[in-house]
Amino acid sequence: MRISCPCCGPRDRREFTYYGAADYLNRPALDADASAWDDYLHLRDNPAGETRDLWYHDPCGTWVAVTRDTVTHAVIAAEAVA
Amino acid sequence: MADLSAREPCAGLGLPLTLGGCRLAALPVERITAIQPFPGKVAAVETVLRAQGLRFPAPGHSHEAGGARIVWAGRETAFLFGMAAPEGLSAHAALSDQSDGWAGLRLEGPDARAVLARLLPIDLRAGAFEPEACARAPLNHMQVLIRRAGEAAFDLFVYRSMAGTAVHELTDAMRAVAARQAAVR
Amino acid sequence: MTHRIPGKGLIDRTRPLRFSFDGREFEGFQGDTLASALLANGVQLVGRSFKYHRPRGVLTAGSEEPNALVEVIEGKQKTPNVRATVQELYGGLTVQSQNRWPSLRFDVMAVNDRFAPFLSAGFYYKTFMWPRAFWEKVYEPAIRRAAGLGALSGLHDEGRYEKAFAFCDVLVIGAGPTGLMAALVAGRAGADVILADEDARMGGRLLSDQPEVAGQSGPDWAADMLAELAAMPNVRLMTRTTVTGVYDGGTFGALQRVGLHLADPGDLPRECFWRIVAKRAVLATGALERPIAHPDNDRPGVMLASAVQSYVARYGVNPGRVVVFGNNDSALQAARDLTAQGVQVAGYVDPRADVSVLEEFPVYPGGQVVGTRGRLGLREVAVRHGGGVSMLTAETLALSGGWNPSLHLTCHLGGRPDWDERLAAFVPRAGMVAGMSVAGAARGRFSTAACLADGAALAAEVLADMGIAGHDMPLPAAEDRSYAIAPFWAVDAGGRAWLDFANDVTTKDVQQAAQEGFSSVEHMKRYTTQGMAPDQGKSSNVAALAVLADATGQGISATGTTTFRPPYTPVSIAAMGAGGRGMGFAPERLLTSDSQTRAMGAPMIEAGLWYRPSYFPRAGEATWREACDREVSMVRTAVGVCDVSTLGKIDVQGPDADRFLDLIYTNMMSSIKPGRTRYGLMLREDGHVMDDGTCARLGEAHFLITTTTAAAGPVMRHMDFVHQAFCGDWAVRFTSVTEQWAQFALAGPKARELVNKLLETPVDAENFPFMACGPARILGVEGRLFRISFSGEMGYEIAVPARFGAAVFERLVAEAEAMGGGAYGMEALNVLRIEKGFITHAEIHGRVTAFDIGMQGMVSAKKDCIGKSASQRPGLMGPEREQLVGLVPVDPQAELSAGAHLYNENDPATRVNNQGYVTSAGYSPTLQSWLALGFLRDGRARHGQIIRLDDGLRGRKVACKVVHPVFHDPEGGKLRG
Amino acid sequence: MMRYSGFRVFTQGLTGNTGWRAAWRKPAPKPEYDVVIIGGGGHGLATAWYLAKNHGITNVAVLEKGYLGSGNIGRNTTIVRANYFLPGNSEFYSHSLKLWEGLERDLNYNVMHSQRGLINLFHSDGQRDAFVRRGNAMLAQGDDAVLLDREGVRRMLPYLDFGQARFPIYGGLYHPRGGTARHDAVAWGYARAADQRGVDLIENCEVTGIDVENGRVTGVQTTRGMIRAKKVAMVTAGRSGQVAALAGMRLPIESHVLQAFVTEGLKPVIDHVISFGMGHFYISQSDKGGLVFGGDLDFYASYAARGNLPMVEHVMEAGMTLMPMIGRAKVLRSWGGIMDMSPDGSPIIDSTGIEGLYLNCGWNYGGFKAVPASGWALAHLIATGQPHETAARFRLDRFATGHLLDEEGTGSQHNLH
Repeated sequence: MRISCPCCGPRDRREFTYYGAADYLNRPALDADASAWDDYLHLRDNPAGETRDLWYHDPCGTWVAVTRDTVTHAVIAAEAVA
Repeated sequence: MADLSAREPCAGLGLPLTLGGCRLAALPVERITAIQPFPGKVAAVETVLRAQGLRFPAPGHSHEAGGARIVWAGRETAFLFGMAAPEGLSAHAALSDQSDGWAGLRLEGPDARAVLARLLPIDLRAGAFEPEACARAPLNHMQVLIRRAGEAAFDLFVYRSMAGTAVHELTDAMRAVAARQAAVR
Repeated sequence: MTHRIPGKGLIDRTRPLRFSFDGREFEGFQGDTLASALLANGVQLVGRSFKYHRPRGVLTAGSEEPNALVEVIEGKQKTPNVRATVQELYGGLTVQSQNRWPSLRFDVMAVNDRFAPFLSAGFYYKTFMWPRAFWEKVYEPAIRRAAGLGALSGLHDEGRYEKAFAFCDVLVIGAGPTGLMAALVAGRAGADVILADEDARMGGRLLSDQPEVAGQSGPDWAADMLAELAAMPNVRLMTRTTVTGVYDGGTFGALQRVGLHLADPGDLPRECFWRIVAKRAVLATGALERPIAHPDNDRPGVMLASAVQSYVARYGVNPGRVVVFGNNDSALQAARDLTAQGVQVAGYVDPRADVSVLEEFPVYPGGQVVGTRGRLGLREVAVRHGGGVSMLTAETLALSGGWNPSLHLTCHLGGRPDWDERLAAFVPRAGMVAGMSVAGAARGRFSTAACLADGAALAAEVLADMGIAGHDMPLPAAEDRSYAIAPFWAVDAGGRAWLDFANDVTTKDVQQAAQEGFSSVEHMKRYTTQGMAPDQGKSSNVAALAVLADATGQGISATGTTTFRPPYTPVSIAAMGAGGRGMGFAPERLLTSDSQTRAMGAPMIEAGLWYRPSYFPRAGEATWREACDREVSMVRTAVGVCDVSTLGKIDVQGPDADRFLDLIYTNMMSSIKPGRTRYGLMLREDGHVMDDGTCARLGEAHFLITTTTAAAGPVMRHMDFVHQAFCGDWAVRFTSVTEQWAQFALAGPKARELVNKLLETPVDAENFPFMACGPARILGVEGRLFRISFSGEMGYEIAVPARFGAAVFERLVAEAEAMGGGAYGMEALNVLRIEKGFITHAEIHGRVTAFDIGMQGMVSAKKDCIGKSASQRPGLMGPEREQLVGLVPVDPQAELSAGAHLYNENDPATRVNNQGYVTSAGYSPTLQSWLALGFLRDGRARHGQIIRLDDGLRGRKVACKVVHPVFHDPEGGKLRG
Repeated sequence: MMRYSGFRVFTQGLTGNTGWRAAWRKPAPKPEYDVVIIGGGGHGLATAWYLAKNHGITNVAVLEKGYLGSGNIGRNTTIVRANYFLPGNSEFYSHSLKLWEGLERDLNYNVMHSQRGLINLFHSDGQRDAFVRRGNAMLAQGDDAVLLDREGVRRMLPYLDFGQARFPIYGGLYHPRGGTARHDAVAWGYARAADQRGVDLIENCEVTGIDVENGRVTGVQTTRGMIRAKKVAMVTAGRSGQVAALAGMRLPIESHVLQAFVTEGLKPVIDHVISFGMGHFYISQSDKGGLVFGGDLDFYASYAARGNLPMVEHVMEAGMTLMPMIGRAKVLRSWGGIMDMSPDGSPIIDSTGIEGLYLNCGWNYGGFKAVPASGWALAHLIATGQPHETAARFRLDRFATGHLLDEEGTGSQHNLH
């Protein structure tokens, strides 16, 4: 599997650390209710198909949001989180 | 108070070393400063650097001027080699001294690319990695900063503590590539 | 070499090579495979079958070989399950047969064949159940001994192996007529091309069938094309290279046999495992011929027709009299070609009634082979035809049940092929692998002309796709015969007819599986084991599912096929794991003090990737404990020196650095004054403790934080995430400076005296108090000084640029020793911190919260931080939680051990009674007692109670008093002094 | 009903093996069942068997979208063990191992459960302490554990690299009752046994909808028509999220691929199950002679039952550093299973907010050994409405409440395992 790092271009999967669904970008406020935090931390759509998830390119330190297909492993898009 | 003796990162590792069509040597220790511009400050950093004939490098690029080189070294980071950080830079960027954190190695010769292909998962073909191109990548299980320093010359920077392993793995790959070249001849 | 046709073949008859098989010496030639050399010496029996131990010979001339698996011997080392059809001959090659005892000709396990009726498909699921204890003791060992093929030597594999990466525009897989044309077209257009072929010599069937191409012989034409390709700088030819797997994103795994064909490979690796990244791939892997199931079709001497052609034309082997049994035009052509090469074809048998009889050999239209004879090698073939059954004398029976396109790689990403009725074979569907084009016989275009044309055409398509201008290339003329086939899978004539030679699966087994309801193709495979042997069913899958389809009444298309998975041919663990053996598994990180530490005799232990000293032995010390006790006492009474450079150091700068640190730490960092240091706790977002360390404010907008050794990488990644995901616009930058600074802890009542020996400007308790930090000139070098301690004694840490680390350590140790102190190692460090109740990852093991370790007060109420919300879940607080406590044995000399569990004094050691566990233990020379840290249910409320430490694994029970986790100097007077 | 025995194999052999009957019927679905189990894998089939055997509930259908046992029951590394240490896991896996020990007689099917012993190696003092803690928990649970020092390991496994290995072997935790079983046979054995009690096993029947009326489940829609049911259990690890979504539920699950490998057949060389402590690698040798081994997740959400090279290579490198004698064994086949990864690495067996709808999921990479106890506990929950005592902590709401079962201590968030 190859993912395009926004800094470094296409790189092998071995250069990345995975952190799961892009849900982790939407951090609730401290005072949000417990279910919002449960949603954020635990509950997932977990689609069989297109998903957006988070990858860290260890060599350069960029967090990347990757749009890809969980069935075909096709990588559709990759963009820096910030 | 007596001054302390300094130890080079590759001291005692048996360099330089030539095997087949490849030579591995330690690079001289130089001043290295990590420059990390603050948000929105790249232009200001550029202005300071321009006075030295340098630019802040785009990802994968490096520039050379006078005795100094500035090498892209990661997200929003460049390493300035061979000179002190210019006056005025610290207002726009985080600066940190990295001179002692890295072991620099030069691998050169006609087989250099074949040797690196044993260890790095990136495309180092001449067209894909032109002179002065640089990259952060794994060298087997280590992180490395690699820069193409010439037609068939590559500079590699690994964490100082791993210099021994890096030299060992490069040497192993050099030996195997040399054996293949010998078998072809 | 009695079975060689004079002058024939591509072997080099000027270079004879001696080799041995089962102790017998033979001679072959350079260019032979082991199989061709054995056949040329009249050796037909080369192995025994997996289950019934039936005698077996060479079936194929390629890597799909199911029978001819042997052990290659190299001194005491050996390689099992080597395909004789792939192993190239070299001088001194030593080989033995496998899976037989005592000898290949007489194998006592062949008795299994007599019991075959009781060993039918799945028999083992129905028996061996009684008595229960017999399974592990009697049945299973017997089954294991009988099963298996070759044997490993049991010795470490110390051979050289290698891995490598390659990148190209076009990867052409297979260098037969299709692949050669594709590579030529792409190469001439200037594309970066890799042409990989599993054979030692490129050319594919051009070398075996030897059709005329462009007026030249097949091998000559191939040689010319290869010469042209070899001269192109943009083309890389990889012989002996099998593309074994297709992975995502245009990545291919390929195994190159580098030194396996050489008597002395020297520094060459045995094998190299390539990771090839290609923009586009052309699959030109040709097709594999398949046998026909008929009674006793597994006898040595029974071969694929194409294999017979290979052995004759490429290797000059004389197969003796040959009967050809086929159901397709390629079989008939094989009989004609063999005849033309001077081989005596004793009969051509074809179940098709309308097959041509006007041939130079006897033809049996509508005929079938119904049996064979010959104990260890073929003697006679029984042919049933219109006139009855004839016995034909023959040494070789050539089978051709048709051709299966080699489409395995197209299925590696989950694609399913289509059944082609006309070819009676599966063919690839378009788009099974993105970026891969399938050409030639691999997609069912079988004539040489069609292959050449297809290779050129698809290469042109690929170039056009990539925007590379191609050149028109005239197609060389070649044979363009049609291919007709009448599906025919198994002869119905009683007796056992083999489908899967390698796993001994017969048509009856498949039929029985269907009868027992294992009628899905996956069930049939798993129940009969068809297709699960070393050849992965390359020669048997299609026929087996045809027999299954017949038994279930479903068509082949509806039955479907099992899944092809990587690798295409087996790959050694050593090749894919190259570099991992011994020290190569992970990098070694060495401290700047490493040389001196080792010179002092310190045993080194692994701490993550680092090596750290365990202890520094001195003369007269017999055990590590003596050294450790002395080092602890040294710190408590004088001064000790310890290299702590392995701790992660992250430089954090910027106007927003303080509020960023407030976000990642539980406690407030923005209120630290410049020149001061604060202990900090980080949580994961799930509310558990991630790491701890110190945060030093070096300037208004400049911090230096430390992490534990193990967490340095994860903490950096975490900080990058928090910054980029939640506050990317904040003006904060951080970078690791772990390697920049060599850092040493000086601890003990004489620490200040020691540090002042190195400082240009001495410090005292007032100008540099507890938790102070700042720049310092150390022996003439710009360094940093911190007043922190992990031992509970007065402590300083000094940091110098790493190049001076060795010198500073040497000086520190010398000075400390002069003061009655010295270096201390990890063992003493551990005891010191236990005495002081300081935690490490033994305590913050991932399941503990700030509440558990008594640091809930460090979670600032004034601000948010990562993990704060989740840490407030009800299950993470309250008296049922296990909380950090200290444990002191009632008998101070009673040994305590980490990993032990805690129970109320008189409770039996059962799960429901469990009260907690011990995380760290050590002997404190300071307190003259064993001490431990642990977690105890509601522990903070139970100080003073007696609890039983129970280490059942070690048979240890010790009564302990529960105490506050800080054993030594609880007021911290020494620390601050 | 045909009982299997050595005698039966003998008499069938004498008569040409023509008398074997189908291992299970292939019935058409009835319009209504007391219990419908979605998922004909190991857990679903075991649930059906224990519903019938323990609770006398036989008006049960198991609906399988493909062929029985087509999921992870047939694509794992076959390891059976009871070496957990967190209360909640400990008693569950202990119960499971006891069920394994009687499974052949229970099912009249030889699943080849082989208690050859499992050894977890450790490579540092810290790892040793963690394994000692685990071993003591195993003893406290009434299971078996033995602490081996380096020499003890060497005596049992002399072929490991005790020389210049990057991470030397300090010792091992030996679990004599740990071992392996023939994975497919487990599915087939449960299927045959359940079928003989009257359970309908319906293959090629995909559930496309879950019918809920007034907060109560009433049946399922399938590719073979509507089926009414009083109770429905979702036992579809690997596809849990998709099936639960049919009932409007969102689960704390991410699906990941885990690869495994088998080599060509070899004469006996590894007699135990061995697990490396400094990288992801565990290995045993099958009765057929193949070395069966695996490693860690590929580490990305996936529903493709296949993986990529980085983890393949890591596993092989770990094998080479631990036991370089296997270097010349050749990997024959690799495959991937889709793992239901829960945030804390432990499973879920629970009721849902919908009456009559039950959930069994989140088996992470440990579902195979759990099959008997999982089926037992879920059958108990369906039949009695109460969680079985060994599975009482496998609650769906534990992430929200913080009553976590994070055996590895890597975090109760996704992707930290």
